[in-house]
Amino acid sequence: MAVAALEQEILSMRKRRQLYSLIGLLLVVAVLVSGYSKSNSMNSGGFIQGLSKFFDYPGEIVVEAFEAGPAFFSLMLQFVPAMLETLNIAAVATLLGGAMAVVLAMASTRNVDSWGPLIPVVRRIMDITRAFPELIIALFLIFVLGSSPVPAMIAVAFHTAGALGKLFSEVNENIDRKPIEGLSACGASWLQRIRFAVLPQVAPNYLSYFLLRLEINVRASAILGFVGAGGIGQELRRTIGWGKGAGDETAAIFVLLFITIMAIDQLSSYLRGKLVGSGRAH
Amino acid sequence: MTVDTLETPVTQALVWNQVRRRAWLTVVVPLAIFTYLVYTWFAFGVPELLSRAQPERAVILATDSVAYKVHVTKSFRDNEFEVAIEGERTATYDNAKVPDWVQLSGENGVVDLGDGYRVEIDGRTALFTIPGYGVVEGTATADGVETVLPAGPAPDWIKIDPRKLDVRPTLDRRLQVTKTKIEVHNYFGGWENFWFPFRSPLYGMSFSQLYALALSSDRMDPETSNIWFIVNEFLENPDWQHGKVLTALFETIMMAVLGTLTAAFFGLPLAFLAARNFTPSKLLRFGTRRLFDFLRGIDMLIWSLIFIRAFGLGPLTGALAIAFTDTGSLGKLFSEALENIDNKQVEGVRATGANQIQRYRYGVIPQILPVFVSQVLYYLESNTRSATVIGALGAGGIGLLLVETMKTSRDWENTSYIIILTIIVVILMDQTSGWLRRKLIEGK
Amino acid sequence: AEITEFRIGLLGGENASDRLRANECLREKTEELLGVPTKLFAPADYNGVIEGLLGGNLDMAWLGASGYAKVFLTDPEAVEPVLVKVNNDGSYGYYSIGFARVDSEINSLEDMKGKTFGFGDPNSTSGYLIPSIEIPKLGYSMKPGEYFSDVVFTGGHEQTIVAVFNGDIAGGVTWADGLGEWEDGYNSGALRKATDAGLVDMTEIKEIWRSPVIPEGPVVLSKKLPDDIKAKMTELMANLVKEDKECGYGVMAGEARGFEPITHAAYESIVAARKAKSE
Amino acid sequence: MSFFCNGPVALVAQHDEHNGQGWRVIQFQEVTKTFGSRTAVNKVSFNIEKPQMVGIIGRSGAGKSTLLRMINRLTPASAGQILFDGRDILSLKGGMMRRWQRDCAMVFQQFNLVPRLDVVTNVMLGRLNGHGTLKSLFNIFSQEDVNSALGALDRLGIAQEATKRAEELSGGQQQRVAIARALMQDPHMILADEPIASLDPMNAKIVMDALREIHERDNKIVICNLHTLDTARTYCDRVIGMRDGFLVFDGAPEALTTAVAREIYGADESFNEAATSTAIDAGQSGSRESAGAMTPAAAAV
Amino acid sequence: MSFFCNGPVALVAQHDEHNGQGWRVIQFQEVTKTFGSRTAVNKVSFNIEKPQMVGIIGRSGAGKSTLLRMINRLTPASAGQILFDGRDILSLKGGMMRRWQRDCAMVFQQFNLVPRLDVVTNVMLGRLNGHGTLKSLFNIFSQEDVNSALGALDRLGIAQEATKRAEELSGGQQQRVAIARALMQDPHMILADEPIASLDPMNAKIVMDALREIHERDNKIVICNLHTLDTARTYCDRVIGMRDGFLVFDGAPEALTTAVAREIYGADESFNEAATSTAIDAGQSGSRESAGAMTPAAAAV
Ligand SMILES: Nc1ncnc2c1ncn2[C@@H]1O[C@H](COP(=O)(O)OP(=O)(O)OP(=O)(O)O)[C@@H](O)[C@H]1O
Ligand SMILES: Nc1ncnc2c1ncn2[C@@H]1O[C@H](COP(=O)(O)OP(=O)(O)OP(=O)(O)O)[C@@H](O)[C@H]1O
Ligand SMILES: [Mg+2]
Ligand SMILES: [Mg+2]
Ligand SMILES: O=P([O-])([O-])[O-]
Repeated sequence: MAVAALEQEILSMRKRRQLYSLIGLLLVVAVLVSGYSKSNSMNSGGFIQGLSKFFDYPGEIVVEAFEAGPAFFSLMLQFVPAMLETLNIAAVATLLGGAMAVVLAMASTRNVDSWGPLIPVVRRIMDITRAFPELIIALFLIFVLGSSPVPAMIAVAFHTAGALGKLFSEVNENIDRKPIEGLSACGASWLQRIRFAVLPQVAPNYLSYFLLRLEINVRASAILGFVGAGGIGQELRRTIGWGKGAGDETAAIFVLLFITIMAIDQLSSYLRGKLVGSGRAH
Repeated sequence: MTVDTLETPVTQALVWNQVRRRAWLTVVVPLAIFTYLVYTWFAFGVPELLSRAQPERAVILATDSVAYKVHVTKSFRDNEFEVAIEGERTATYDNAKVPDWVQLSGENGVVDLGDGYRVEIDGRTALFTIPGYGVVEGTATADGVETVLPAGPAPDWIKIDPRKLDVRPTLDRRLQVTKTKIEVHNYFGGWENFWFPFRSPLYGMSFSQLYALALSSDRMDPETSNIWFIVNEFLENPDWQHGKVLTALFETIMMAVLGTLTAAFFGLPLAFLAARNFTPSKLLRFGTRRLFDFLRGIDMLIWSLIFIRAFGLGPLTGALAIAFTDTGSLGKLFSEALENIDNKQVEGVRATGANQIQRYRYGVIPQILPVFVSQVLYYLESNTRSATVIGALGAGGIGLLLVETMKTSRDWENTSYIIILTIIVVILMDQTSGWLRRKLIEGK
Repeated sequence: AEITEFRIGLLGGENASDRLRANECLREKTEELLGVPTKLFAPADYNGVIEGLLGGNLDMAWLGASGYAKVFLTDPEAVEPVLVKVNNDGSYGYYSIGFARVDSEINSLEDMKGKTFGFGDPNSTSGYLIPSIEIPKLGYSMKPGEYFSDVVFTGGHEQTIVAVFNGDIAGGVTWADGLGEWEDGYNSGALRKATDAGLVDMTEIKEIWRSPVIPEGPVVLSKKLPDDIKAKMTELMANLVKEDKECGYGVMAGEARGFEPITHAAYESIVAARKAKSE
Repeated sequence: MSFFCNGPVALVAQHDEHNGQGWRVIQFQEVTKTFGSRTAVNKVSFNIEKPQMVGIIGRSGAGKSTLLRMINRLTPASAGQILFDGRDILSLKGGMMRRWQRDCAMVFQQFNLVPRLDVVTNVMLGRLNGHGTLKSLFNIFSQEDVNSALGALDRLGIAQEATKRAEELSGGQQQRVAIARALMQDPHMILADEPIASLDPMNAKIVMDALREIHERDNKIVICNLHTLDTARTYCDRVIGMRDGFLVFDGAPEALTTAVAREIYGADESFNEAATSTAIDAGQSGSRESAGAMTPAAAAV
Repeated sequence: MSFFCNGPVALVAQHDEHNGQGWRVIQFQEVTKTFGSRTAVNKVSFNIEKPQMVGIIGRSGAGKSTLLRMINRLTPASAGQILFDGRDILSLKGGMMRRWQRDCAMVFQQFNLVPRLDVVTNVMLGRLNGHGTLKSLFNIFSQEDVNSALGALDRLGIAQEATKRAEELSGGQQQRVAIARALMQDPHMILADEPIASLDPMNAKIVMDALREIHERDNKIVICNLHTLDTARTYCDRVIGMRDGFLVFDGAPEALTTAVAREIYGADESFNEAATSTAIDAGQSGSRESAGAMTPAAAAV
């Protein structure tokens, strides 16, 4: 029997694998150690010295917020319109980007019978749209369209299309083809198969990615405010920039932003639970 | 056809209602979304924005990013001519060696813009010959500009103002006259001076020449070998600053790699604390989850702004900001993955009499490893992008370079250069992480 | 006390790599003088340098007046002002300039009623602090919706200029030395830079307001530095133009007579103004 | 063994159109399917001339599924023809092909329902082929569709489950939903690919009874891949045996002796149906003394 | 029916230690498991006094899996005792309990392998109990472990697949890997929870043969949940029937008549094993004329 030979093969394979794992581990450690020491020396401050000052700035904000007392809540209220604007930017961008992403995903997955020649083309398109940081597009559009929420929205939507498109197509990759076959066998057309065999399967995952993206996009939209796209980010830039004296406002914005993200997060897991959870009877 | 059982009987009407309600929902949800979009269309003032949009800026920007212009300037302050690429001090031609489409003789000069377009500068007067239209004459006076046009209505590519004359008959030819100077712009395609600075001895050499030079033992600079000399000249190019750009790019990648790895390193153990099936204590779980929310909820950028006070400026700040935020994101993802593991495998290992740690090692880790690796790699790619953003607004790196070239609108080709590099790096990171993912998860 | 390195912060507003290049000579001189490694840091906005100084992560910087006030107000023990830039004509000041589009038929603040007004960076003296104090003195409230329909921050001098030029906002403020011709964007300042970059056409905008003269910001040193280092650096900076004209041009972003000593007293009024704003 | 042919069986004379009862003939002519170098179905020819219930048996990989999938056009054939009513259904394209798919309903081993949709919608999906795309995209079905779907479900005894999600049902119920969907298509024939392989004995019986009932009442062809011989024997009018892609047996269920079965399954003498799931003779497993499968004896506690 | 008891069966006199051949007795004493208000296993008592191959049958939900899982301590019992060698294994804790788990290897319906690990590692996992934590953390196994794992795989005829990932194997192969893992534990007994329910007939036979062979050669107890009666009849020395948590039958396979089976499965007269997968009497399905399951007849092509 060739078992003896097999044994040798297995032993050497295991050794090799252990060696690879060791090398991989050492590599990661090396990257971490050298990277941190390099960036520590490139920074104007150091990590060790910095730790003692870690709470200086947060402390400053907290103290001011505390001193503001009950007025803090009215400060928060005062920023609600800006927060809503940011939310709107994020929501519209996610909706538009998400819709694009669905189209892109359906056109680029073999598993849902996308048209073959189109697949690599659409995939490259997604790679490129995904690679563009929102900031670049936003700055460019602000240059052309002027300061307003719209450039931020387009920028975020553009990026979202690529990012979600990729995730969606990965979801498509993993669906059960049986229902598709079932519908093919009934003589359903491609669109009908997508609608009834693919969408119901992917909807919970799509929705959960969508909501996850919404959360990311709220933050992205807030940040684009820093470069002139309006919303809460613009306010935040002002208050952070002003520093002492505006710490209570900064804190109010942080809290508002945090609450919003939390709310979206909770909503997202609630909706996901509702969509995926109830189907788990067996 | 009602079938009677103890449960509420399913009747035709009931089913029909349910089907109709579902159909109604499928119609109403898209409609609601559409209505919302229409609302925001007006709330954001899109129509007004579109009316104010300046598409020509996009055109300028697009052409400028693939073209460069040479300024021929006559300044009346010192009555001197200056020929410079993009009007930059570092790329000024020696007045004895100006390009052959410029002829200078003391006070006067002739600029041949090709296809019959010509500008003659005579003292304080510029004569612009435009084929098919005639000659536009602009004279700088003590308090403005005097313009003489051919008869007939002025075309819209001529802007006449008592203080300034601006003539741009084609996109790539332009004359401006003010009381202080006469300036002619001649546009050319490509990225001028990309490889070597204007004054470098290597300027204008072809690749084969460079190759030969690199191998030759005649040293351009007695101090270093030719190879190094060439590399150095390239990196030190003052217009394109390749060296600075590459360093910045490296900083950005370093931020992303360090931040992501650190986040993964802390996120994984914390995830166990947040997973229902691993941590029975509700309080601990709740605490860990809220910690994740907190870390994630405050954006990376804000973390980096907060960290500047403690750690100063530089990539460390960026890396820590990424690490903080993504400990939250990855921790949350991992804990979800942990909650979704297939218990069969754990049970199989458990039934052999394995202890807790062994069960984790063989029943749990192999299951979440793919999620772990793929999420970490995914975040690595996404953080490369984020690092440009937080860099732009705080931590440095390629993002800072980008925003500053963009903000000062100095040269769109520099901006495009940085954008292209950034995108190439992000795509490379994306492909590498995809490759690694496939290799680590499917391969072996 | 000994130091192991010396860190210089460069204020935002210009291309980072240009700033680094222009200050490279200063870095070399410092390294030579102090005998320790010297690094330059060029963050994106005013706040980066300010935070660096506050955290003790920068040793020297050249601040704007309002920026200095912020550092002082946050932590009076962080830095001390030592020098100020003096122009060729002996003055050390510049102006905040309000401007609007020619075709908007706005000729003064009087015509801005019900229109949008734009500031630049909140830490800018000319782009925010001074106009936000001086303009209300003339009777035009700076509260959004009271006199102006809205008051926004564009983020920086360039953005203000572009926003006004594009018509996104009706008017805004930026800085200039007020010398030379309007058509050139004056001799120096943000308008000049924007003109040189081809961002705006000065003939399409016009000046509608000008502030009283604003003092140049100080060169500051961290108070934690040993006295001998402070003395050495002050001397180096003070003699920069004399000893190396080219380097001085780069560090001071143009021609100037040089740096001259100054103390905190010169900025009392700005500090007070900023403090009043914070309340 | 004379009744085995290792190549294609001889072609039966072709009938021209319908037979007496308005029935159409379906003819397989050297139908072949190759996957790369592997021939899954090898020149299979046979006819079905009256509404029979046909069972196809054969070991795993024999080509049973592939054959059925070729009929429904889920898998393209490599060579050969399948004539229905004289028309080659393998050359149909686009809408015509989908029309044909509607006409030969398929029932799968894994049911292939859409698990997250409710039962009645799943059944109504059988009508998609007749619907406009836009209408179906918005999930709009007519009341008539709902009624016939409920009718089909009722016929299979699961109308009560109509509003549940398909995934909430047991395997047997799901398979009945799949059959209801097939009925909804109002097909000429029903193809069932191991319809009971994932079911427990009780449910398997219910499902097979349902298929038989449809065959008998509606007079439809039912072609059924089976992996248990006795099921084929019990329910089918005709059994086709496949081995390595070839049709190796075609005859009445009575002709399916143990020896024949061994031949079809390519098993040697030690192969014992009884040991697993079929029932021909008393099982003698390895060294065991007596399994007594056939001889009920008194049980003692 | 005298041989049915709807409560616990009477306790058999307890043997003190090993029996003649050094064999140890295993005793179930009123073993009970409740999930909330549902009693999955209800006061089950029986003894195994010699290395038997025991089959447990009963319909879905009867409590078969729960019983097995209690033995292996995967599910904690609610009441009762299981004595092995006189020691109550239900009260073992920590290392002792894990030691016991190693001694009674478990084989699952879904194999419960670690799909992403290679086959040989999966098998070696059976040795985890003997290993130091640190060593196993770094996936370090000795050459001897590799050797015995290969031996076990070879015995089950799948040594060739040793380097593949478990997920790449077919169901039957995976189940054999699971059995090899069980062998690797060198257990006193093997518990198999529907080991062939996800397998096709051929693979099912291979797996059952392997279990039988282990039982016979190594003289180990094998307790096997089964859902097909004839498998139990063919392979087991003793069959235990469960219904609704109660032990309702315990006897030789010969005692398992159709009537008994009906009683265990709670099925009425219309329940017909032959139609699906077992083999007691000739199946008469609904309206069909004759299935001829028991009467092999000449086949015609
Ligand atoms: N898509 C495919 N690609 C490659 N080979 C295939 C494919 N589908 C089937 N085959 C091969 O064709 C042969 C016949 O497969 P088929 O599924 O028709 O067998 P079967 O009789 O239905 O077996 P089972 O009982 O396992 O379902 C097998 O050898 C199989 O490996
Ligand atoms: N973890 C659990 N929680 C609650 N109820 C359970 C649990 N596990 C089993 N049960 C219930 O206990 C009863 C017995 O289940 P068990 O799995 O032992 O049955 P079984 O005979 O193995 O059935 P099957 O053939 O379906 O595997 C069932 O009613 C089941 O619903
Ligand atoms: Mg098949
Ligand atoms: Mg079970
Ligand atoms: O502080 P400023 O230099 O922007 O006036």
